[in-house]
Amino acid sequence: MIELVTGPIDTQNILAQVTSPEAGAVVLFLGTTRQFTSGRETASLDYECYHDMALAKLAELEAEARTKWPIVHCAIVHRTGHVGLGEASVAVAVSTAHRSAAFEAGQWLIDTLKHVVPIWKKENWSDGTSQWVHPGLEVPKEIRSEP
Amino acid sequence: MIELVTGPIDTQNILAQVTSPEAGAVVLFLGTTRQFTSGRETASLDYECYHDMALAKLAELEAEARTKWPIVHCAIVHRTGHVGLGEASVAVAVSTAHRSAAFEAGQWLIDTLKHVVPIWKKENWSDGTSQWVHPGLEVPKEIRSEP
Amino acid sequence: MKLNVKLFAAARQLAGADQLAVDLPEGSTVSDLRYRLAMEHPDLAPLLPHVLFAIGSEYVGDSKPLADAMELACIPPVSGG
Amino acid sequence: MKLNVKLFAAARQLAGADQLAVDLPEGSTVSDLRYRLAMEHPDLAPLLPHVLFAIGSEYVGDSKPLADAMELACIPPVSGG
Repeated sequence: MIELVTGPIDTQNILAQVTSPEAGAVVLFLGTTRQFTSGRETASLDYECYHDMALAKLAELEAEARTKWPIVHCAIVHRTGHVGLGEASVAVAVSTAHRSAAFEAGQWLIDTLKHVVPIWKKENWSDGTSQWVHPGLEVPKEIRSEP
Repeated sequence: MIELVTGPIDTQNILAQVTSPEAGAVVLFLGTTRQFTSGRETASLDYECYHDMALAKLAELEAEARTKWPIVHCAIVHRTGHVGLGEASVAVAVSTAHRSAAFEAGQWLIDTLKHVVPIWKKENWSDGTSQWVHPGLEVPKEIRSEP
Repeated sequence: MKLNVKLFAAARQLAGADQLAVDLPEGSTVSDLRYRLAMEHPDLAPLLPHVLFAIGSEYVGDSKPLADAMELACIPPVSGG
Repeated sequence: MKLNVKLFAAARQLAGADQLAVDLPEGSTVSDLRYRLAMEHPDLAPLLPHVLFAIGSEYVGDSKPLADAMELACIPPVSGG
């Protein structure tokens, strides 16, 4: 199950999708909005994606993970748009026969997702400024929130 | 949150308990009942525990994990009694600021739980026989289900 | 001195009881308890080399001295999870 | 030949547009596109050395030949998750 959603991520549905009598282990990872980063306060996040390519890359990630680990079911759901404090922006869930593969595959999926899937995060800081996050790059300048 | 429960594990409540604006990552592990083990078919499981000691050991696990990783919230819930195919017998959830600690702590908690917490699993095989599972031990004999 | 030993899982099933009363001489240890249980309950004997004992919520070693009226638990290899 | 380049995140914000039309000579490559964008859109210039380009759903290298009417996407370093 690969999805881009604009509202809250339905973790119950995700767990139901991956749970199976073929699997003895389920690992679910949620990435949630943290309030403080190096002492600076976040008010919320906004995510933007290149929709069709993001879906294609997520499907490639699942396919590649299935060549590395004996995955029973896999679900990757990313939220776009506005995400409040403490809310999940991404969910990765994997079920496998044995638990070590589920942990490894889950971690590989989220690590790789963060490097290759065309999705971008904008930090809306509590001081009213906003900033697109482009890892490895000095973001050109701080700018007021876009309208 | 440390609990021994006799009915289905409430994963939504567990996720709600561990999610926090202080955390950027949540890892939930579920151990679920697998239908086939080395080609042999399981119909269901029964879990038995030494209740007070199991709770004490689970609390010790959480305390030890908190010395190893900067855990924001931790939940460990084990189900006892009868557990059907595909259902979860155990849930371990951890939230941390960054994801690698959540994966490591989650895996350590379930690995260690399986070695030290006085809980036992009985396989109810599809052929009608039952067998307590005692790792590293030839189980004395196969016996019909207890009444 | 009189002790009570709780049994679980295969130990309970093999003994046909969820606890056993054991009478041991003063100064006995967990090691003596293990030996006495094997003598008095031959069905349990194959399991006993592999079990741990606990007092309260703590595992105790074979050299642990026992005292009258103690409650122990016989913990066969665990399989939770 | 005429190309269309979709922009995202800081690239979109710096350019003030979510896509740009670019006119390049026949035989141009992604490298030429990167250079032309920097010339025509100075606000984007600091970002361009760090972006990838994609055609369809595939990242393409700087030597990739371009063709008339292609749709490309300019992909600044991603930050999903």
